[in-house]
Parts: sequence; C-alpha cells; structure tokens
Amino acid sequence: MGCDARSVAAAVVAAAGVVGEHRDELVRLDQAIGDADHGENLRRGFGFVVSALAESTPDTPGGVLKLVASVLISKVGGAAGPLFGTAFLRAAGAVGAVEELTPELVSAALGAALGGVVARGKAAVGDKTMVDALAPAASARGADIAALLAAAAAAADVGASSTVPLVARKGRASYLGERAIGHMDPGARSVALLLRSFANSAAGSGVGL
Amino acid sequence: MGCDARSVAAAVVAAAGVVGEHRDELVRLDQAIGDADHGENLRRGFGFVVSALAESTPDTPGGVLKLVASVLISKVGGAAGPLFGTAFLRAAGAVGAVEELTPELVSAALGAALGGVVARGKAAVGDKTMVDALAPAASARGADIAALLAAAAAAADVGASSTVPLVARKGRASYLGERAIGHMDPGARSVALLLRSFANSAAGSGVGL
Amino acid sequence: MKKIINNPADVVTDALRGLAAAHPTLLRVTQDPAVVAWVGTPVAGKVAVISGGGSGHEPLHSGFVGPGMLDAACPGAVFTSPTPDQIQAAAAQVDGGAGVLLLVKNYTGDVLNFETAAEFLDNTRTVLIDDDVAVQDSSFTAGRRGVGATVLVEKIAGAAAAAGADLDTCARLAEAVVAGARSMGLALTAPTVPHVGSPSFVLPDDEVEVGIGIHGEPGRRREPLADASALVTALLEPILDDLPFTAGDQVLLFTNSMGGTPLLELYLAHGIAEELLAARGITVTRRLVGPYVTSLDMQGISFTVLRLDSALTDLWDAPVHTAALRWGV
Amino acid sequence: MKKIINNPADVVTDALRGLAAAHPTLLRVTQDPAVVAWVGTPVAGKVAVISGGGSGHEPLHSGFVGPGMLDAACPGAVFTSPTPDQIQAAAAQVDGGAGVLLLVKNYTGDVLNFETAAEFLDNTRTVLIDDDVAVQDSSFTAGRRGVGATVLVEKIAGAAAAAGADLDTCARLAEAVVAGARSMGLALTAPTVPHVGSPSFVLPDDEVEVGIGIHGEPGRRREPLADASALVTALLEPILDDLPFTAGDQVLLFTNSMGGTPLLELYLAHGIAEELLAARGITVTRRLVGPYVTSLDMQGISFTVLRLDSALTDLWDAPVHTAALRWGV
Ligand SMILES: Nc1ncnc2c1ncn2[C@@H]1O[C@H](COP(=O)(O)OP(=O)(O)O)[C@@H](O)[C@H]1O
Ligand SMILES: Nc1ncnc2c1ncn2[C@@H]1O[C@H](COP(=O)(O)OP(=O)(O)O)[C@@H](O)[C@H]1O
Ligand SMILES: [Mg+2]
Ligand SMILES: [Mg+2]
Ligand SMILES: [Mg+2]
Ligand SMILES: [Mg+2]
Repeated sequence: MGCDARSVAAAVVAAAGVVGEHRDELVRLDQAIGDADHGENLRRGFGFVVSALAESTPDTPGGVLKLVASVLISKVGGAAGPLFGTAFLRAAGAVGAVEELTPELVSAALGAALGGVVARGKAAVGDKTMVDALAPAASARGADIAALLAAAAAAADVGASSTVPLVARKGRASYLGERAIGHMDPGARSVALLLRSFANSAAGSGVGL
Repeated sequence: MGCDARSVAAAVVAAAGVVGEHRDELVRLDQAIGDADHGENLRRGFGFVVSALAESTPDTPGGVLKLVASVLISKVGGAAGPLFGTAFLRAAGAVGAVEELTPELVSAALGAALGGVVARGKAAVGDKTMVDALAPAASARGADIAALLAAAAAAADVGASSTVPLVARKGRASYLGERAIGHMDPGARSVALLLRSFANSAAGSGVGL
Repeated sequence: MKKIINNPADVVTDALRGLAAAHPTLLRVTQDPAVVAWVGTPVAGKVAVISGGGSGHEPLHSGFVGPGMLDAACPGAVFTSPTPDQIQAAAAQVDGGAGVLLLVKNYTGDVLNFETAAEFLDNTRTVLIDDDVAVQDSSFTAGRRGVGATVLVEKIAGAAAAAGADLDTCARLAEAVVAGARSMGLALTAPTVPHVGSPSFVLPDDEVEVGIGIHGEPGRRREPLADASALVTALLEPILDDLPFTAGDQVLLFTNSMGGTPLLELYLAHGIAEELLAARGITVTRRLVGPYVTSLDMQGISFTVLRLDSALTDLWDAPVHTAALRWGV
Repeated sequence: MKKIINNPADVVTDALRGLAAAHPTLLRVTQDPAVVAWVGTPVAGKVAVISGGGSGHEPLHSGFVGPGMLDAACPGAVFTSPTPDQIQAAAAQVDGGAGVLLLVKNYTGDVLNFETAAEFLDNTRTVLIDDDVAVQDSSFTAGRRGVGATVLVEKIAGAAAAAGADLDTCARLAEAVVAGARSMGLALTAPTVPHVGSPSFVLPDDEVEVGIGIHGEPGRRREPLADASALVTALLEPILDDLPFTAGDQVLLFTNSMGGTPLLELYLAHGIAEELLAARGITVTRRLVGPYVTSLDMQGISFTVLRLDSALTDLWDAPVHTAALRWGV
C-alpha cells in the first residue's frame, strides 16, 4: 500500500487524536513558561482540520498538507497557528502534486517545514522553541517512510527534552529569563508528539505513511 | 473620693483601652454577620476621644460625657457612631451639670442612653442589637455606683449572650435571615465590654465611678 | 492579605490623595473631613446633589462627582458610613442656595449619619435608596439595602438638578428611580477589608453566595456554582417578579461587577440577561455594563433593572462628566 | 474554577454577544471570524485603524472601538492572537480607501498573524508596540512585549485618523507614541484562564511577581510583598530610567489595574506615582487611571509613562467615543 492522500489524511486525523489526548499536558507546559493556551490552541486547530478533512479529502498528499496548513493558519491564531501552518504549507510545496509520497519526499517535506518555521519565527536551535525538535527531525534518515518518521520522531523527542535546561530566546518563555530553565518548551513537545503519531501511522499502515 | 469629671474621664480612657484590646474580637463578630468594621470603628472613635480628653477635660461628668458623644458622633460614622454617640449625649443630658455623680444619676444616665439608642435605632429587645445588652443594664440597681455598674455589666453580659440564638430584625445582620443564628451581636458585645470597664474603674477607684 | 496599600488605617486618605491627583481639573478633594466635590461648585441657583457612604465601593460615590451628577460625595472609612461632619462640610461647599438633595443608601449607619447632618442643614431633602430584592422588605426590620440603583438615582437626580429642576422635583425624580428600580447580586469570592486582612467569608470552590450586599456580608443563601445562564436567571427572576416588570416595559439594564469580575464574564452575563428580558417581552432601551458599585476585590455580579419613561430616559441621556461615567461632554 | 461562564470553549463568542447587546448603537459585532467594528465604518477617505489580540485583556481592544479610536478590533481566543481571517475580515469591513493601520502588540503570535493578514491587504502599515521595560530588549529575542502603551497608541493614532491624517502620518504618530512610552507591571495574584481552570501560577501570600506581562506568564522575579510606596517605586524607577524620562518632561501617567485590583488601591498607587514623578521634576499633564489592559481576574497594577508634546496632547484630548474610553462627545 502506498502513501497516498488517503493515508496522509488518516495520519493527520490520528495525530489530531493524539493532540486531543495531550491537550492538558501541553496546556500545563505552556502554563509553566507561557500563557497556558498551546494545548487548547492545537486541540481547537486540529479539531477544525478533522472537520475540514471529513468534508472533503484532497486527492494528493500535497493537497492534504495544504488543507491542514490553511486550516491551521486561518483558525488557530497565537504563535502555533502560523508556525505549524507554515510548516505544513512548506511541506505541501515540497511534495508537490505527486500521488504517493516517497521517503525522499517526506525528508524534503520535513526540511521544508523546518525552513518555513525558521523563516517566519527566526529561531535557531537552542532558542528553546519547536525548532529544537523540528531541526533534528528534519535531519533524520530512513530506508522507508516508516523508518524515516520513526527516526524523526526519536530525534524530535531528544530535541524536545533538550529544551528543558535552556533559557529561551524566542517566544513567550523568553520573557522569563532564567526562570524558564527546567521546563520543556511546549511547541517542541507538540512537534515530537505529531511526529511520533505520524511514525506510528506509517508503521501501522505497513509500508509508507 | 467622689465620682467627678476627672474620674469619669479616667474611666472613659480605661474603656478606650479595653476597646483597643477587643478590637479584633469585635471585628470578627462583625465579620460573621455584618461588615467587619465594628471593632475598627470603635477603636478609631475612642482613639479620638482619648485625644480630645487629653487636650482638655471638661469640668463636670456631664461635660465629659458630652465630649465623648460629640467625638463619637462626628468621627466614627457607621451605625455605632451615631448610636453610641446618642447614648453618651443622652447620658450627659441626664446627669446635667452636677460636679459628682450619684448612683441615681448613673442609673438615670443608663436609662437615658437606652432611650436615645431606641429613639434613633427603633430596635426593641430581641432584635439582636446593642439594645439587648443596654436594656437589661439600664434596669440594674445597686447601693453605690460601683455596685450599680457591676450589676449593669453583668446584665449586659447576659444580654449580649442572649443575642446568639436570635435572628436579627435591625442592623446589618437582618440581611442574613436565619444565617445570623449562632453569632453574638457585635454592638451588644461592645456595650457589655464598655460597662464592664466602667464597673472596673468604679470598683478600682474605691467609691463611685 | 495582599493589597497595594501603606498603612491600612490610611487607605481612604491615601486613595483620596490619588483621586485628587488624577482629576485635578474635575475634583476638589478635602481631607478631614473627607469631601470630594466638583470644582465648579457651588453653582448658584442649582440644587446641590450629595451622596456618600462607606469607602470600598469605588467608583461609588466619588467617581460620580461632576457636572450632571453629584456635586459632592462623602467617603467614609472602608464599609463605614460617613460622619455628619463630612456631610455638613460637603453641603457647606456645594450648596448653591437652591437646596440640598441627600441621596442615601438605606443602611442604618448611613441613615443615622445623614439624618444627624440634615438636622444642621437648611432646605434639604433626603431620598433613601433601597433596591435590593434579596432582602425582605418590612417596616419591622432595617429594610432593603441600597445597591446598584444608587448610580441610576445619582445620574438622574444629578441631571435634573443640572437642568434647573427645583429641590422637590429632583427629590421626586430620585424617588421615581428608587420606585422603579430593583437589584440583586451574587458573589463567587469574598472581599478582603484592608483593616481586617482576611476575606469577609470563606466560600468553597463550588459554591456561590446569592443575595449578597456590597459590604462583604454573607448572602441570603449559598448555592452550588452553576453555569452563567443559571446564575443570571437566579438573579433576574426575583428582580423582575418583585416590581413586577412585565411585557411591554422599557427598561435600563445595569450589569454590575462587584469589583474582581473580568469584563469578559461581565459582558457574557449581560448578553444572557438581555436574552432573558427579551424572552419576557421587556425591551432594554438603555444599558450600563461595568464595575460601578463594587465591594473591593469581590468577584461577583449584580443586576439592576429600572423601568424607564421618556422623562427618565432623557435625564439618563443628559451629558455627564465624572471620573467614572461620562458622555455628551 | 469559579467563573460566570457557560462552556469554557465559548467564552469569547458568548462575551461578544453580550458586548453587541450592550452597545447596539456603537458596535457592529460579527462572529466567525470575530470582528468588532464601529457601526460608522467604513468612513470614506479616512485611514482605518485596526488592532486586536487575544481575549482576556478587556476592555482592550474591543472596548476601544468607536469614533476617534479604533475602527475595528479582532478578539482572539483567550490569550491567543487573532487569526489572519479575522484581521482580513476586519479590514474588509472598515477600509475606507485611505489605507489600513494595523496596531500590533509585539508578541510572536500577534506579529505573525498580522503579518500573514497584511500580505493579503493593500495599503497597510503595521506599527509594533513594545513598551514593557521588564523585558530585555534585544534583536536576538522576541523583544519587548506590548502592554499598557497600547491604549495610548490606539487613542492617538485613532484621533489622528479621525482628524484626516494620511496613513503615513498616522503610522508615524503611532510610532512616536511607542518611542515615547514605557511600562512595567506587577501581580499580587495570577489570573485563571477559563479553558485551564487553575491559576496560571501560584504565588505565596507574602510575595509579588514583578515584571509580569498580561498573559498570566510569571514575571521576571518574585519579591516579598512590600508596602504601596515600595511597589510603586519598584515599577516606576525602571520605567523612568529606561527612556529615560528626565526633569522638565511633560508626561501622561497611566495607572492601570490588571483586572482584579480595587479602584481604591489603584488610586492610592496613582497618588504615590504622581508624587514620585513630581520629585523627579517630571510634570504629569494628562492621566488615565483604571482597568484598561487587564489579564482576566489578576490582581496587580502597571504603570505606563508617555512623554507628551503638544501634538500628542491635542490628539489625546480629541473627542473619543468607545465603550471604555469616552470624552468630548
Ligand atoms: N519565534 C519562534 N520560532 C519558533 N517557534 C516559536 C517561536 N515563538 C514561539 N514558538 C513556539 O510556539 C510555542 C507556543 O505556541 P502557543 O502557545 O500556541 O502560542 P503563544 O505563544 O502565542 O501563546 C512555543 O512553545 C514555541 O515552541
Ligand atoms: N437599629 C439599631 N438599633 C440599635 N442598634 C443597632 C441598630 N442597627 C445596628 N445596631 C448596632 O450596631 C452594631 C453595628 O455597628 P457597626 O458595625 O459599627 O456599624 P455598621 O453596621 O454600620 O457597620 C450592631 O452590632 C448593632 O448592635
Ligand atoms: Mg501559549
Ligand atoms: Mg459593621
Ligand atoms: Mg459598616
Ligand atoms: Mg497565547
């Protein structure tokens, strides 16, 4: 079974479920060093994404990613809305109009997503943002999509954990100075959660995503 | 030693001390069924009274009582200011311009004080107000001033305690309905405290007040 | 206790100093006795309108001093009615020769202190405000409290005085507002009085006090915390049933914060109240939404509904310029 | 959590319904996307002034919509910047053909969402507001937050637009306000976000958070609770030293409540602040005191000081008619 629009859409719906399950955890992480809305923002946003996909699923992987992007951008707000939205939008651009994804395209999509987030948010690795999870994920490699995403998810987990001891230079946690030390960045955590969910979907569906 | 202006003034100053000591208790009583200011109102008022007496002590007992009245009326506010003020004003009227008080005059003063409070506040015994302490006190009798005031103080104590199980019909506690049951009326308590202090002053000074 | 204060005994004095500093062209503030007067007073030939009460209800009353509303306010100690001295001093400052209207919330202390002051003043009229339906009305008790309607009485009587009405007319209009207004409130939290330092009552996390006044006294009853629709209904139904307000009435709806309630929640409650009145066929033609009659930091709301006719509406709409209420000027 | 709400997910929608009901002749409120616009918009030939941000800061921004101030506000979810959809819809409603000025508080989310919206709009100018001296300014970080100065920027830019200034002039004036304004705040308590249900941080009874923002984020540091004079000084000194403000300056002093602070305390703090500025030789010529930029039910205060010249003063004094700020009309 190839990684077509339908499997990408299914993976997104599954990821929405994961976001819902971790909504309170993400709220708590953001409450500690931010404004306590990150989990609620993503829950709301992915709720709209699921509705939009239920209404009509685009017929290419790129089309699905673009729909996700436009819903997140137009419905979420906050920092996460435009940043995740841009990530999906650039990913959509990277995969183009193909019918099925390949490991190379997924790798390109992750790289493009990272590029988009950095272009918009201007954060570097070590600034204690989602970039700390997304950057190592984008460098992950794998023989098939499932392996690639598993490697990306593992890298993102490590990256998210690496934010704990940091002082933040971007985002809301930057207002706290030293007081941000000891807390994981919520956006890095949500990147790791999404990638883990995508990896699980890919593994579950047998071959690719 | 007779009960002259000087001893009345000394008794008032001593009573101010007692009010200060019981300020928090009176605040707590008023917090339970009122607005938590009674103790602070009396502390503030008697503080001004002490200053006024320190500046110049009138030369008759009636003059002292009148000074107390006018300070309480003009400086305290709330229900207690005018009610205690009126009590002292009527008491002053009852003792007139004599140089020394007699048991009969003290008795008349207490009766006049009660009359003043009732005239202004229109409360009857059983309404859960200071009247419940002042009315039995005004009926007390005694061979000398010390004995009379001791009896009055004892009666006021009983009267104050009698307010505990009552529903209030006057004052702020009347807004609570049944929820006022179980709490002592703060004004009744302060009447009892003042009378006990006056009785102690009278006993301490040997003969009369 | 967490408060932005220096000595608790000085809070009113210190706050009045700040009020004076904040509104130098509008207010003339004197201390000892404490009086907040409009700088334009006395206005010769105009009825002077004075109110006052304990502090802790800000902006009531000092925030309503200015042209078109109060000539002066007498701020007492926190939750303590002002003294006759203050009231007499206020009258002396603002009496323009056409008489003095005293607007008094119906509390024993306020009534007695204004009564005493009035004995020393010529040509005064006193109007008692007693709009709180949470309290049983009875001539054997202290009667109903004055709460939210106070702002409406002050605005309308003040407008009448500004328009040149005589003392009797101003008093009659104030009485008309009292007669046509009903209020009720509830609290989610208790206020903390500065000279006490602890909350006036302790309310579990899942309960509200219904039928509260504005002095931190407990309410008539405790109820489980419910959603906004249920809370609004619990307040509005007794109000509407009391006068009663009926289909076809035109009313002013005043949604008041007790002090600590976020404006977000206040507007939310206001929206529900408008729907409830509409469902009863009552037309809201004027509204006021905000923290106007407060109880320090208490979280909670109250509603006041006032039946309007065209005369009252015009007086409500008339220009007013005070620290807390301003339009048309 | 004790709040007067129905479903926590609907608080903004429900509150906007109440806002619309409360101000039917002033505001036109649309939902989905949520936009609060002045009923008089679009005004042909006038620069349209738009702001927006997360909800929970009321009256900011919706309470500042009306003639002489904002043409429209975009209320996001609680503490969440609005979406580009909202901003585009607002612009479509109020653009009078003379360009759109976007007033944006400097938060990553606000900046990004307004940026995206602006890409779809013609003839816009964006002014970033970043007045909070509690945050170190640096081009390597998110930079300073926009807090209290927002009200002053909105008022002055709105007045300029109302007076017929062109887009460049309006933007230049808004930037002048940003350049001349500095703020800092502290909190005694944390706000409780409706969709969270617990206070955003826990503060011991004897500590304050100094250098807080308006989103319930913890401050820069905790300090022991001190008296009002010390607290006011701890906020004002960094403000004055930052610009710096110096003897001879004429300023607007804005004493802001974070939401739950009693007005009594706010005026008390304002009085101390006026004395402190006077002692430094700084003349306060305009003031604003009240809860204008809030953080739900948070207790605390912030100060904003704005250096005034005669042009800014005139624009500040110009008539304004909004739910929360009104004079001259
Ligand atoms: N400049 C930035 N670059 C990359 N990521 C960022 C940046 N600013 C914030 N973020 C991410 O956004 C997350 C916060 O998202 P969210 O809470 O939804 O938005 P907000 O901060 O507006 O409340 C942070 O945890 C961080 O990972
Ligand atoms: N109508 C009344 N007649 C007699 N005493 C009254 C009346 N109303 C109130 N009181 C007394 O006043 C006391 C309250 O005084 P205080 O707390 O100083 O004033 P306030 O009720 O205005 O806060 C009550 O405890 C009660 O004893
Ligand atoms: Mg956040
Ligand atoms: Mg009391
Ligand atoms: Mg009192
Ligand atoms: Mg946010």
